[in-house]
Order: sequence, then structure tokens, then C-alpha cells
Amino acid sequence: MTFTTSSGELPLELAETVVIRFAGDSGDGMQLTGNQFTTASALVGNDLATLPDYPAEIRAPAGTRAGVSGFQLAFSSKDIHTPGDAPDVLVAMNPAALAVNIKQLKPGGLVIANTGSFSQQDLLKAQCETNPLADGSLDGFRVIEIDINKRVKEALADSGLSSKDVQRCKNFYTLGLMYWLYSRPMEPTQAWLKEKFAKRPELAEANIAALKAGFNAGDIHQLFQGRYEVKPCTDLDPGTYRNIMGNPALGLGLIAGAELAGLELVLGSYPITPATTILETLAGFKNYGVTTIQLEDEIAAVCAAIGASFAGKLGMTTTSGPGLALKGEALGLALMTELPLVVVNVQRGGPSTGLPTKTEQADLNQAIFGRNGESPIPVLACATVADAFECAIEACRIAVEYMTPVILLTDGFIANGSEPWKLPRVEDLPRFEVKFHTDTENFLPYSRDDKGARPWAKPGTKGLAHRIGGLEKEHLTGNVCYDTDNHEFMVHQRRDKVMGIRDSIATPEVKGAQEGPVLVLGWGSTYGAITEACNLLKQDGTEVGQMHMRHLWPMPAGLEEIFGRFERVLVCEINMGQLAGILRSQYQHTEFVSHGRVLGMPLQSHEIASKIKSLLK
Amino acid sequence: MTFTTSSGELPLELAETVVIRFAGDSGDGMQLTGNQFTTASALVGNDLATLPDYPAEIRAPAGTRAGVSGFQLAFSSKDIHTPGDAPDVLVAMNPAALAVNIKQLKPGGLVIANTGSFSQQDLLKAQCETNPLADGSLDGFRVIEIDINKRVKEALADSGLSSKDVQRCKNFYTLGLMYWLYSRPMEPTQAWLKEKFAKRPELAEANIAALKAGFNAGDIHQLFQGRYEVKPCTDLDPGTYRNIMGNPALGLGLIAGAELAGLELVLGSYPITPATTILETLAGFKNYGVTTIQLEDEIAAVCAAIGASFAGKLGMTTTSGPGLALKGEALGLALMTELPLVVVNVQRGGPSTGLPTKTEQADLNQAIFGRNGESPIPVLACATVADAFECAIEACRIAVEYMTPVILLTDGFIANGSEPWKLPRVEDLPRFEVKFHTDTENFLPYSRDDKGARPWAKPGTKGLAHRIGGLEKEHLTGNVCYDTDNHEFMVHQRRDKVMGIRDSIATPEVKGAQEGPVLVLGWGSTYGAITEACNLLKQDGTEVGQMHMRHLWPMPAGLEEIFGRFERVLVCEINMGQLAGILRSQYQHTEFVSHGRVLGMPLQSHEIASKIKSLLK
Amino acid sequence: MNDTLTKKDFKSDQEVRWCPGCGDYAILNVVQKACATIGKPKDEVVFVSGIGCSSRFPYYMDTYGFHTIHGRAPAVATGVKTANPDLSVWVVTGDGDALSIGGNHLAHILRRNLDINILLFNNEIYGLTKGQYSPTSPSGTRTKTSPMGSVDRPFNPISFALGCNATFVARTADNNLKHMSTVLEAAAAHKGTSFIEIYQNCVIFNDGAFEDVINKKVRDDRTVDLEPGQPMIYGKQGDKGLRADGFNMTRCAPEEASVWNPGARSAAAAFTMSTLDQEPAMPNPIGIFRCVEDLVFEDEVASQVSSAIASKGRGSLQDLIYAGETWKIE
Amino acid sequence: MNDTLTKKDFKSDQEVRWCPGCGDYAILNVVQKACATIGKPKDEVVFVSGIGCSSRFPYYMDTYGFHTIHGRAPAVATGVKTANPDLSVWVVTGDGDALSIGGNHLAHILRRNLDINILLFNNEIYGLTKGQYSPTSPSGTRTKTSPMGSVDRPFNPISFALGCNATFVARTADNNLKHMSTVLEAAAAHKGTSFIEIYQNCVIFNDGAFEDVINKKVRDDRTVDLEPGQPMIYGKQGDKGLRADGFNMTRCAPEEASVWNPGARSAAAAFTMSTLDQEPAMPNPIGIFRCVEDLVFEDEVASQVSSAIASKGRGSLQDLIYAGETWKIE
Ligand SMILES: Cc1ncc(C[n+]2csc(CCOP(=O)(O)OP(=O)(O)O)c2C)c(N)n1
Ligand SMILES: Cc1ncc(C[n+]2csc(CCOP(=O)(O)OP(=O)(O)O)c2C)c(N)n1
Ligand code: SF4
Ligand code: SF4
Ligand SMILES: [Mg+2]
Ligand SMILES: [Mg+2]
Repeated sequence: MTFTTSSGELPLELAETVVIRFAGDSGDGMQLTGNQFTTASALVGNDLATLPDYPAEIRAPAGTRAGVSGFQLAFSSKDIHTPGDAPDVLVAMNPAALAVNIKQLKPGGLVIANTGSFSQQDLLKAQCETNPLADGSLDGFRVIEIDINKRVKEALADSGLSSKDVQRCKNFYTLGLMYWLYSRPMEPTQAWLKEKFAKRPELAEANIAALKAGFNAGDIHQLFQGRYEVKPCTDLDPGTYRNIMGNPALGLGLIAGAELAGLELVLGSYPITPATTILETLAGFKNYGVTTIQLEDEIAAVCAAIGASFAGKLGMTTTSGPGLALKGEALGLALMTELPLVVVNVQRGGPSTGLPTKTEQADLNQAIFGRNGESPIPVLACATVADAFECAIEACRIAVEYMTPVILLTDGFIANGSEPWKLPRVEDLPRFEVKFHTDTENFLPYSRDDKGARPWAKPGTKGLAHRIGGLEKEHLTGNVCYDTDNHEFMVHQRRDKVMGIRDSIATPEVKGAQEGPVLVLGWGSTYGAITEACNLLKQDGTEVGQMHMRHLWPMPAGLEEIFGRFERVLVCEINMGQLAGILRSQYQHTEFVSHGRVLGMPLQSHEIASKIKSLLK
Repeated sequence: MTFTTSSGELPLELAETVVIRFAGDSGDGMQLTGNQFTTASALVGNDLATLPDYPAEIRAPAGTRAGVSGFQLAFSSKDIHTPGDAPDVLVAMNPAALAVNIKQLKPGGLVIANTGSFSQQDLLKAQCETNPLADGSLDGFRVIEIDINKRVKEALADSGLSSKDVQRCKNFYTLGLMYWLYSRPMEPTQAWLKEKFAKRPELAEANIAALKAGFNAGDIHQLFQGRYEVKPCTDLDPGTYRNIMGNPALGLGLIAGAELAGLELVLGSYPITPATTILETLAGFKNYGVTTIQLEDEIAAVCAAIGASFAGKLGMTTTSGPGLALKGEALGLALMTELPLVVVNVQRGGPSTGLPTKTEQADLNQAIFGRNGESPIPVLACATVADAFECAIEACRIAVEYMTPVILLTDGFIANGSEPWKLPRVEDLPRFEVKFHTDTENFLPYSRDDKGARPWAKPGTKGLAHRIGGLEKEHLTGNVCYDTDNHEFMVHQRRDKVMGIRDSIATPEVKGAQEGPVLVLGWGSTYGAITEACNLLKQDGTEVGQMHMRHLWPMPAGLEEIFGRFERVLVCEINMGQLAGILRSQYQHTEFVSHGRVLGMPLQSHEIASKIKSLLK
Repeated sequence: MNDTLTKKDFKSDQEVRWCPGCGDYAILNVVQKACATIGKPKDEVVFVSGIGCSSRFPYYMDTYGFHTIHGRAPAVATGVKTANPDLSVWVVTGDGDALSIGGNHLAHILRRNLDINILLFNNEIYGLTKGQYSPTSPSGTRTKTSPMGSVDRPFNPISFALGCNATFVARTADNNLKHMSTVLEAAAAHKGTSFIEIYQNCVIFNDGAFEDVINKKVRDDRTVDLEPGQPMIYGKQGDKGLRADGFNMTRCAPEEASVWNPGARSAAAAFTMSTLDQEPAMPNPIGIFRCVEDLVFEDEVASQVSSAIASKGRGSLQDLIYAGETWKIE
Repeated sequence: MNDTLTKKDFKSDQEVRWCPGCGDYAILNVVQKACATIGKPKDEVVFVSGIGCSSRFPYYMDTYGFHTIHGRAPAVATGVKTANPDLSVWVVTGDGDALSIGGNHLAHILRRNLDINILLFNNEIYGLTKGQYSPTSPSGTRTKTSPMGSVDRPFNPISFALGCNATFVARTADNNLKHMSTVLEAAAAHKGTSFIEIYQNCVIFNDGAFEDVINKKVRDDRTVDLEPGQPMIYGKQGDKGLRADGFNMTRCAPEEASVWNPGARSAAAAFTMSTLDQEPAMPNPIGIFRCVEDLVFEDEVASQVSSAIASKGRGSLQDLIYAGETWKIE
């Protein structure tokens, strides 16, 4: 990986971790810019984490605050776990982008502003009464002003493109500049552009030219005090890596899970932000025997998945909060008929339609409790992008080994965030091959194996014709049964089966202090922020215990003992204390302190750190 | 109230409480028989409680166990609270009815068996290998055999009716016999028959003749050792009474609630057992300005109710567990738009379709937690048939005073059970007249009053046009707002508003011991069984504390203090410990012991009593 | 074809629990017989239903069966059939189950055209919940939820199905066993979703709802059987005919009757027939309204999977994980 | 009639957030203008919508508005209108909102025939979720969820509405402002549910979906406007006609064209027109397919309430509670 630069004379500083936020109009291609920078950084060998942030509208009017789309990424030569609490650099393509994002910038941080879009009219659209570049509101930041519009126009003067098309290349000019500033290679982006615009090579050319122009704009480079290098991260485990976003990783995990069960996968789904990209991912893997059905709604989606499982494939469904609410009744059917089913819920800001493109963890209660009757369903949550792959496999394992629906929780942050994924060796993946029931001797559809699972006899199997349904089932025969004792017995059987899953899962590890005043506990996407917070404290010389829960229902064995070693447990989650509430009802002798924020964003490590500190006083 | 009898020579014993179960085919009219006996007993002035128990099928094949329909009632000269743990008398119209019900009969209890339906074929249909009347299986019971089929035939020999129609009068013959046995007046039933068969007087005549024949069958009467009198109950408070079932009582409460709010009521509903009769009740009260809409499903039903509330009426919806599961998403909309809405959920056996005609209390978790996002909704539950009326009013009060959806839980036992209802004086009912917002000055749809409620400005009001919806709202203006701080602020506002309801509700009273080793706690329909259990213990000289919760979310203030006065709290519920779990998460310093049964039946008082005793050891 | 199968082979060991006299019994009988005739081994047959009296049907068939939740049978069946296209899949549903809560799933299965047979038992009432008016009850129906008469205009299930572009649409009645057999066999032979409305009598809550049309005494005059390729002639004496005349349908002499063609590409003619029952002077059509071939959902889905495998090769776990731009850290 | 109202009166203070070039802008404009023309005071007008780009519509109208949840707008609107029949109620929905998740509620509001106007913005795509195929996308549509082409057969919204026995059914397009105005005003004048499909261009995810039919250059030849009481003539030169011929529709000379009657009791003719777009040689009908009077739900509901009050007297709390057989304990 080599690259040339025209500004070699500027000092090249080493940086450990840099956090950049690109922000512009929804039509400015900020997500694309961010993703390219991410890929380039991954290939450099940095550790990284990303946080896209876009509006619920597709393309709100250009220049308005409502239309601002952002992409934050942290890249580092160290092992990092979050996209950063606050950016070091803000690239603002227009005043709206500046206005919306400036409050998050680190004190003293760098603003790169595209003055080409700071006309009076632009300011008006952004509802800026005065020009922030001139009114002193950026005091305390370093500001570099560049008329990117003009620069691109100049750079592509000979391209023959319309001026609209030329202006569309702005983001690659900006990307080039940032590549220069952080010493990134341009080749992968060039290759990508060539592939993407294979049918319109003139656009590929123009974008590449813009990219290079930014990279080589020596006069602009002079405005900077220097450029930076972020060395490859050497903390990462050896292995093969690939950069991936959470939803695709989860999708691959679902495919792998089905394969490891020896089954084909049928996904029944209905698009909903931020879950849709899992469906989109799987739709691209038909050559893995994957079937995706886009149904008319969430209820049909889960019902089709249940039907597929009945027919002997591994039925799955993917959704987000409001969709999970709709699936409640059908989940009851799946658990009553004891069919395997994997339900992925990508949480977003609620209640109701809420904040569809923002992240939150407030569907935990719904996942565990949101159905009529006594209806235990195992629930797990993935902690990181990479973990999404593993959890998807784990969900498949539980579903087929225990003949049960399983809910896997993830959230908007994991869904759209990306990080380098250390690829597992295929031979290390767990295998849990399904054996369909075929023995016609004394077939009892509601008999149970040692895990409490009933036999799975699929239609088409000779001699095993039988009927299932949502009415209470008679023990063993599975016939409809209104007997009161049988009902209580079956309620217990279903509960015991699900609670028994705890025998197949490990007690989570405690990192850091193994006892003491505080155990910091999290679940799902708060993992990174909590880890960073603990690291911050460690740098200050304080070590607390840290534990992260993957299995939320049933809870793993051994927690009581662990909790007993700490004075109190701090539960950090992006909600108002849902896990804390459930833990309190399960472990009455522990004091749980809740740190719950609902800002539509990942938790901030420094906030967690100061919360911990306050408990240590 | 006078009556004559031909068997005056038999001793007339005084009885305090008698529990009878009528059981026969679904087509035998057992519910009707039970209801007539109930009315007659109510008019005698007894206290009473009933427990109908019928299959999920409309009319399963005659003579089969699946087709057995039962009706249990307790009537008493004392204040009673349950239909009895076990019947004293079982009236079995056929072998299936006997087989299904005999295990509940009290040791030494009386069986009245209709031998006319105990032929070999009848036994076969009932899957009885031998005749229970002959094989000794009824040892330990008193058995009186009567060929009711033949008796009716004889009694109606001259009626001119077809033999099929004659046999349809069997139940009135039986009823007449039981009226004789328990000294009930026949007049009300005669009057009822005349009204019911106004268009077919020959049927009224025949049934009355059958009734009288049973009442006057002196030779049969000789088989009994005596007859009984159950004196009017003098423990009841003075006042005007009426016998009523839970669902109609609740329906009347909804009408009253709307009236007390000064609003008209719009009920959007979809039939589902055991909630349907509320819809049916309200459909009969159009002259109270009541509008009922039977919609295409539960989602449409709740949505229509929300639309009605938006338009300025009081929207309501009634359903049972699976239906509530379907309404989850729309409830989120109601809470986000902060519109009043009353949701009645009549719980039945679950999960899934479960046991539609049996009772259970397993939707508490769903009611409190079953929605996406942070979505607090107040939840209350009625304890008795009479309380259903009051709770319906209370639900309306909370809905309009706090501009919020409210869930009122009841269950199949209350729904179909009946008891004497002491009628409230209209002037004693609470009034909470709604004042719609009309002031056009500075109208802010999401401003709040001192209760945290937003203004209700209904379409049609001049100058107040505004828009609401399920996306996060900006504080005050109610505009769509993706701002992170506003989101957290609004999540807190919604939570605080609902938690603030606690300021408007009283701390529940503790009956019996005010401190000590055990507080027995219940909610919903377990009230009667718990009360009887405490009474049983009191007779034994043991007094424990008893408390019943009407408001389940938010929980009333003052519980911590009460719980603190007891060593432990025994929570009795018809589920696997749902309230116990929630209490544990709220009151960490109290020890909660769960007594949860899921038999599809009310809890049994003696079982609760022995559970309490076991805690006292 | 398995010619040793008999009706008895399709009888399950479960006690049938409908009310004595319910039309469901007759339908069960005919379906069991038809299954034997169709000859698909019973282990390859699946009955899927929703909730309602009618939806208890699968328990009584000695095939695979799934008694699902209210209104969702078409969605579950979509999953079953897509997962295993070799199965013979039948949906049994009621007018409430199919057209009230389940209307959307019904509409979508019809447009997707999976090779599934749907039997809608129309008794114009909610039976299992004890007699409330349903979406097919005529306006003015008095029930406990409509004591002053229902105010909803009813659906016509045949029009509804045609509006969804269903490829096979038919109607029959529980008291016409031979006709029902013929229709069922045609439905089974059709590749694509077959939708069959069956007039079914609920003796308890809506006794005689269809008497004026299908009672054996009047049915020859009050119904016209739409037989593919046959002129539309009806009447006890075969003395009446129907003829298409511009946008209208008129009565005519038998010789002048139009020949019924359920195979026209446009569903317009079938739709015209479906609205005939609004005209008091016209007979009520039964038989086969529409029967056309079109894309079959599960076949297309399967063929995309196989052509993806053919063109890209069957994916392995190794390919799946080690794809895209990767790098090594050593 | 309030003749002082102007389009501006119906503009809310909210920033419109559709993509530049989206067809929704044109529709918003025409609706605002139509509302002024219709003249109902804006405080008595309610717009109800579901979820989708199109469903943001109510925010931009200075009337009462309710942006509900996905697919449920017809149900919410049913509650609004039944609760207060004096309001003018409009539903705005998309092809996904109305025909995918919301298909059942749409079907039922159409059969119930509330006096509500439904505007279905059909862009043959899910816009807000970034471009997946919808129930109106033609088979074979390639999107991220159908990379090898969709395999579902699409709904025809007009056929669907007619299958539900809708009383007013029309179609117009976002690029034909005058036509849209006419149709909207006819819809508003109709007493009963008015269903209007509007071809709407999604510039981002499905640009030009209807170009071959409604582009100003071709539309005269590719569409025929169904005008009540007018012969079905089309073509730039008015040189083409359509004639009903038995069950079929044929092209003919303008003089021979049938006169269009949207008021026939049977929806059969309208249905025939709705399937015309399947024939490549035929024009695509726009305009008014059906317009008939029938029972209006909320009126019937209200009249039952008032006749109950008239016959039994307005009930009081005292009557309510102290009813049935009561007894006293002293
Ligand atoms: C989610 C849900 N809502 C409501 C019900 C109650 N329910 C059961 S069957 C039924 C209607 C049945 O009518 P139909 O489909 O016509 O069947 P029939 O009994 O007439 O054969 C209803 C409303 C239910 N079981 N589940
Ligand atoms: C319950 C639920 N499921 C899914 C979604 C996601 N969703 C939002 S809009 C939409 C489809 C919109 O398509 P359409 O109605 O055609 O509107 P358009 O954006 O094209 O105008 C979907 C699937 C949601 N908001 N809620
Ligand atoms: S209630 Fe009606 S439909 Fe149901 S089983 Fe009885 S007769 Fe048949
Ligand atoms: S995505 Fe399409 S439909 Fe949505 S606003 Fe943009 S152009 Fe309009
Ligand atoms: Mg029915
Ligand atoms: Mg659309």
C-alpha cells in the first residue's frame, strides 16, 4: 500500500485515535463518503467503529437542518470499541450540517467547512440568522474554510459533465482531502468507483479526478498545520479480517446458523427501518439455499416463517419494535406449537413510530413479556457487530435444540455501524445438526427429549401425519385438551424447557476487578461504551468489574454468586432501566443502580465513567 | 314470595351455604338452568356467586365429555365471596357430565343422576367402560337416581309437543326438583318463561309444566332425607340490589364512565371469548348515546377507538389476551398522541389460543410491558363483579384526566360469574367532566396541565387545527422532532405523567392483621378466594393481613410502608407469579412468596389457606 | 395416483365436535372423499386453518394439519408451501376468519397465486363466538352485536377474490355433494391458488341463510352452474339461459345462452357473474367463475434459488464468511 | 361554501420534507387548491394517514391531521368519522400502506362506505424504507429485496376497490393537475367512500414508473378518460373509441364509442375497464370508474342511536343502574 502526495513538506504527526464526522445534505453522499473512509482505514489496518446518523426522511429539502445526514467514524492504532463520544473533526458541507453537529464537536476540534454552500440563501435554509463562520460562534474550534463547490468545478472543468453532475463529485473531493490529511490510500476507492460506475465510466473518471484533486490540493493543505498518520492497530488478534456492518453480519450469521443446523433457511419479513438490510442481505444469498419472502405485513411474515418451520425448514423473521408488537400473537402460536423460529428485532427509538432511524434498547420488556398468557421465549442480544454473527448462530442453535421461538435483539447502532470482524474458522463453529423424527413407532408429537424438546416430524414424512395448533395441547399426544391439570402441567413444561436452556449456556465472564464496590453490567450495543469507560477508569488507576449479558432470558446460572461479590451493580442501557428492573425481580439481594439514557444515540463512555466514579465515592 | 309444595312432611333443614353444580350436554340448557336458579336465589335474598364452565365448542356431540357444560353456584345466608371450592351437590344429566365433574364433588356430596341418559350407548359416548352408577366409583357419595327423561315424558304426555321438544324441557323438570329441594320460589322462572316464549306459548306452558312436575314429584322427594332452606343473607349492607354478571356490570360502568366525563362513548371492538358480551351489552344501550362499531379485527377496533377519541368522544375497545397482543402497536400510538382510551382485557387461559373459555390472570405482564419502546400505560384490575362497574368508571377517569390509554384487566371468571350487586347512588359517583380546549390564544398541543395532561382540542374547533402522530413530538408544539434531548425529555414526561396518577389514587386498605408474619396480597378475581381463605383462618383463630390491589401500574403510594410491617407477602394469582415478579422489582426489601396456579379455574380458598398456614409455621 | 386410497384413510381418530346438523359435516365428508380421489398420499397433504368452527377442520383429517390463529392461515400456508412445494396444501377458513380479520392475507395469497386450495365456509355468521354478524352477513342482519340490524354492506367473496386477481374462483354449497366434489377436483387440478366459497349452514346461529337459493326444491331455478365450455342454461327444465349483452347480463332462451368461459385473461366476465346475485330476477351463479394459468409463486421462488445456485455455485460457509475485501493481521 | 378560502389557507407552517422532484408536491398543491374550492372550513377538515413518504401529507395541511401507524389510517378514520359525521375526512396513503399492511382496513372501509375520501399515492414502491417492491410493482421488479426480480403478481388497486364494492372509484396522475382537480372535486361531492388512485412518481427509487402511460407526450393516446355520461373517446385527435361487446371491450371509431356510465348498480362494467391495462393495445383508463349511491355507514349508525333515543328515551344514569330485577335489603 503506497501513495504519493504533493505536500510532503508538511509534518506528519502520529495520532492514536481520530474521530471524524462527515455531515451534509441527504443527497450529498455522506454515508458513501463515510463508508469509503472506513474501508480505506480498515485496509490500512486500523481498528475502527462507525456511527451513521441519518434522518427519517429520504431526502428532505436541500440545505435544511431536517435534511442533514451524518457519518461518524473512529479509527485507531489501538483496540477501540466505540465510534467516539465526540468527534475531533467535523466536515460540514453546508450551514445546516454545521449547525446540527457543532454541539458534539470536541472543544478545540477541527471544523472543515465548505464555504461554497454558505451563501445567504444557504444560511436562510439552515435557519441561521448569522453566518456561524463569521459570528464568533465557532470560537474555541479550529476552522478551515474551503470553497469545495468551486474547487470541484475547477478540477472537473474539462470533464464534459453537466454542472449538476460535477457538483455531485463534491464528496469525493472532500474524501480526497481527508485521505491526504490522514494518509489513507486512494486505490481501494478508485477501484470501487470503477466497479460502481462500470456502465458510466465518465462518472467514475470524474469522481476519481475529484478524489485526486482533493488529495493533491497543495495550497489547501497549507492551511493545515500538518497531516497525520494513524498506524495499523497491533492490538488486534492475528487472523483474517473484514470490515462489516451489523445487519449484514447478522444476516451471515443466520445463514451460517441454518447451515450448521443442516437446514435451509426461510426468512419471512416485511421492510422496516433499521431491520430492512437484513432482509436485503439474505435476498442476495439465494445460492446458499436461502429463501426470502417479503410479505404483506409483520404478522404474515412471522406466520410464513412458522409455516416454513412446520414444513421442516428453519423459519426466521426480522423486524423492529413496532413490528415485534404486531408479531406477539403469532409468537404465542410458535411457542404453543413448539416449533423452532428465529425472530430478530432491531431496536429503534420508541414508543410508537418514535425515532425510526435512531438507536435505543427499549424493546427488552416487550421481547420478554409482550404476549398473552404464560409465554416464555428465550431472548438474547448481540453486543457488537462481530457478535451479531455469533448470536445469530446461537439463536439458531437454541431454536432447533429446544424447539422454540427465540428473540434476538440488536439495535440501530449495531445494525448500521461497522467494525473489523475477525473471521472465524469454519471448523470452529458449533454444529447442531437437526434430526427430524421419522420413527413411526408410537409417535407422540408432544413427547419430550432430555432437553424438553418435542420431536420435529415434518409433513411429507410417511406415517407421521399429525395435527398441531394454538389450543392447549395434551401432554404426549398433542391433542386438543381442556383438562385443567394438563394445562398447568403444560404451562410448567414450557417454562421448564425454556429455563433449562440455562444448562447450555456459560456464565458470563467478569472482566477487570473480580469483586469490589461496583460491577458494571450491560447488554447489547452498550458493550463498547462500557468497555471504553472501564478503560478510562483503568487509566486513572481504578479497576471495576465489567460483565456483559448475551442471554437475557433465561439468565445464565451463576449470576447470583457473581453479584454477591460486588457491593452494587451498575446497569447501563439505552432505556429507562428495563434490564435493571428485571434483574431486581430475579436477584432480590443485589442492589442494582440504573444508568439509562434515551437520547437515540449510543451511550457515551465518559458519562458512564463518571457515573461509575460517583458510585465509588 | 310464597310457594306450595306437596312434600311438606319431609324435614326442612336450615343450611348456611350450599354449592350446586349443574352439568349436562351443551344442548341441555345447563347455563340457563343455572341462571334461573341464581335469579331465584337472588330474589330470596341470598348472597351468591356463580361459576359457569362451558367448552370451547358450541355444541360438541351429544353425550361426549367434550360437550359437557357446567354451571356452579353458591348461595348462602352469609356474606360469601366465591362460588365454592367444591360443590355439595352435582346434578349430572348424563354419564359424561358425571365423569367430568365428579372429581370436584365434596366427599360425601350428593349426586343427582339422570338415569334416563345412562344407557349402554350413553356410557360409550362418555367413554365410560363401566356404569359409574353401578361400578362402585361413587362410593363415598350420596347418589339419587332419577329417570328424568321418562319423568318429563310422563309429565308432558298431553302437551302435544314432539318428543324432541318434550325432552328439551328436561332441564326445567330438574330445576323444579332443585327448587323444591332448596325451597326456592318458582314464580320468577314462570314469568321469565312466559316472556321468553311469548311467541310460542305452548313451549312456555310445557316448560312450566315440567318445572312444576319436578317441584311436585312427591315420590322422588321421598328419596331425599329432607329439604333445605337457605335464609336470606342478613350480612349484606342495606340497599337496593340486583343480580348481575361481570361483563354486563363492566359494560354499564363504561357507559357511566363516559357519562360522568360528560362524553359520548364509542366502542370499537371485535368479538372474542370471553369479552364479546361487553360489546353485546353496549350494543343494547344506543339510547344512552352509545356507539358500538364491530370492526374487522382487533387492530381496527383499537384504531377506530383512537380515531373517535381524537374526534372528541371517549374511545374504548374490549378484547381478550390474543386480541390485546394485536393491539400493542396501536396502544403505542395512543400513548404517543396522548389521547384518552379505555382498553378492557378479559383474560382467558393462554398462551396462544389456549383455553378460550377458561379463566386465567396471565396477561398482566403483557398489559404493563407489551409494547415497543418506553411506553408506560396505567393498568388496573377489577376484583369482583360489582367492582367491575367501579373500575370501568375509574378507567374512564384516568383516561380523560391524564389524556392516556388505560388498560382495565378482568377475567373469564368475573366476566361470566354473577353476584348480587349493591347499586350505587348516582349522586355518589365521581364526576370528572371534560373541558375541551377552545382557547385559540397560543395553542400548544403538547403543553401540559398540572397533571401532565395535554390539552384536548377536537376537530371542528375553530382556530385549533393541529396535527398529531406517532413520531416523537416536540415539547409544547407537538411538531415532529428528532432532537435527542427533546426525545429524552418527552420519554420522561410521559413516564412522569403516568407515575403521577399515583397522586390520585388511595393506598389500598389492609384488612385483618395490620402487621405480622404474613400479608396476603391479590389482584383481580382472586379477591373472593383470598377473602374466604382469610375467613377460614380466622375461624381457626389466626388472623393475617389481607390487601387487594386495584391499581397495578402505577402502583399506589404507601405500599413500601405497608410491606414493611409484615415479614413476608404472599401473592396469590392465577398465573406463574407475574405480579410477584413486578413487586420484587419495585420493592426490593420485601420478601414476596408467590402462590400461582394455572388451572383455568378460580383459585381455591382452602388451598390458599393452607399456603398461608405453611408460611406461619 | 394411488388408487387404493379411500375416504376412510383421511379420517382422523379425533371426535368431530361440530353441532349436530352443522353443514361442516357434509363438507368434511366430501373433502375426505375428494382427497381419496385426488390420490395424493395423505402424508404429503397439509390442512391449514385459522380460528372458527370451520377452522377445526384439520383435526378431523388424517393428514398433517395446522390449526393456527385467527385469520392467518393463508400466511402460514404460504410459508408451508414455499418451504416445500411438493406438499398438497389446503386452507380451511370461515367468512369471519377469511374476510374479517384475515382479509389481507387472503387477498395477498390470491395475488401471489401459490398452488394452494382455499375452502371458505361461508355461513354468514361468526359461529364459534356465538353468532355475531360477519362481513358476509346481509345489511340489516340482527344479532347480539347488531340488535337494530347490521349497517355494514357485505362483501361478496367471489367479487373480492376476483378483485385480487385470483386465478381459480368457484362457489358450491354444503347440500350439493356432487357439485362440491366436481369443484374440489377442478380446484385440486388447477395449478395456482384455488378459491372456493362454500355456502354452509350454521344450524345454531344462522339456520337457513341460503335456503332461498340452494334448497333442493328451488336451486335449479335459483342458481346457474358455471360449467367451463357449457352454455349458461338453468331452470328445472333447462328452460332458461343467460347472455352477455354489452356490459349487462340478460336472461334469454336456452338456445341463445352464452357459452361460459372461465379461462378469459381478463376477470371481467367472471366479475360480472359475481354481481348477478344483486339482481332479484337473476339466478345465483355457482360453479367455476374463473380458471386461468399464471405465474405460481413458490415455483418462481424455487427457480430463483436454483438458478442462483446454477450460476454462482452452491455457497459454502467458507465462501460466506471469507468474502469481500479481507486482510490479515499476523 | 366559503368563497374566501384560498389554497394558502390550507398550507401549514411545517417545512415540506419530500425529495426534490417527488410527485407528492404536485398532489399537495392540487389538494390544497381543491380544499379551497370545496370550501369546507379548514377546522372541520381532518387528514388521516398511515406511514410512508406519502403519509407525511397531513403535516403539510393546515387542517386537523393524524399521522397514524402503518396501514391503519382507514380504521382510525372510521373512528373519526363515526364519532363526528360532520367532519370532512380524508385519508392519504401509499401503495404499501394501503395495499400491503393496510389492505384489510382499506377493503373494509370501502365496503362500509363511510363518507371519506381516500387518496392512494401509487408509486409502485416503498419509498420511505428506501425502495423495496410493493404490492403494485409489476412482476419482475428488481429491488434490493428482489435482486432477481419480484415474483409476486401485483394488485390492480382499481380492481381491488371494485372487488370490495366501493361506491366511488377513480384514477388520476400527479402530472395532470387539471384532471386531478376534477376527480378530487367529484370525490368530495360523492356521499360515501371515494377511492382515488393517483399515479405518483418517486424520483429516487422508481423514477418514471408511469412514463409510458402518463407522460404528456403519450398520455392522450395511452389513456382514456372515463367521464360520466361521455362516450369513451381518446387519442390526440380524439380519433379512437372504446365499445363494450359482450364480455369484451373493443376499439372502435369514435362515433361508435359506448357512453361511459359510472353509475350502474353492478360494478361489472367498471371492473372490465379496470382490467383493460392488461391488454397492450388498449389505453389505460383514468377518471371515474364508478360512482353510485348506497348506505353510508356513519349515517346508519347515527340514525340507530337517534331512533333508539326516540323510542326509548335518552337513558339516564339512574335508569342504567336501577334496571332489571332489583330487590332491597333494609
Ligand atoms: C385474535 C382473535 N380474535 C378473535 C377471536 C375470536 N374468534 C374466534 S372464531 C371467530 C369468528 C369465527 O367466524 P368464522 O370465521 O365465520 O367461523 P365459523 O365459526 O362461522 O365457522 C372469532 C371472532 C380469536 N380467536 N382470535
Ligand atoms: C408496523 C410497521 N411496519 C413497517 C414499517 C416500515 N415502513 C414504513 S413506510 C413503509 C412502506 C411505505 O410504502 P408506501 O405506503 O408505498 O409509501 P411511500 O413511501 O412509497 O409513499 C414501510 C414498510 C412501519 N413504519 N411500521
Ligand atoms: S355454531 Fe354453527 S357453524 Fe359452528 S359448529 Fe355449530 S352449527 Fe356449525
Ligand atoms: S423517496 Fe420517492 S416517494 Fe419518497 S419523498 Fe422521495 S421521491 Fe417522494
Ligand atoms: Mg362463519
Ligand atoms: Mg409507495
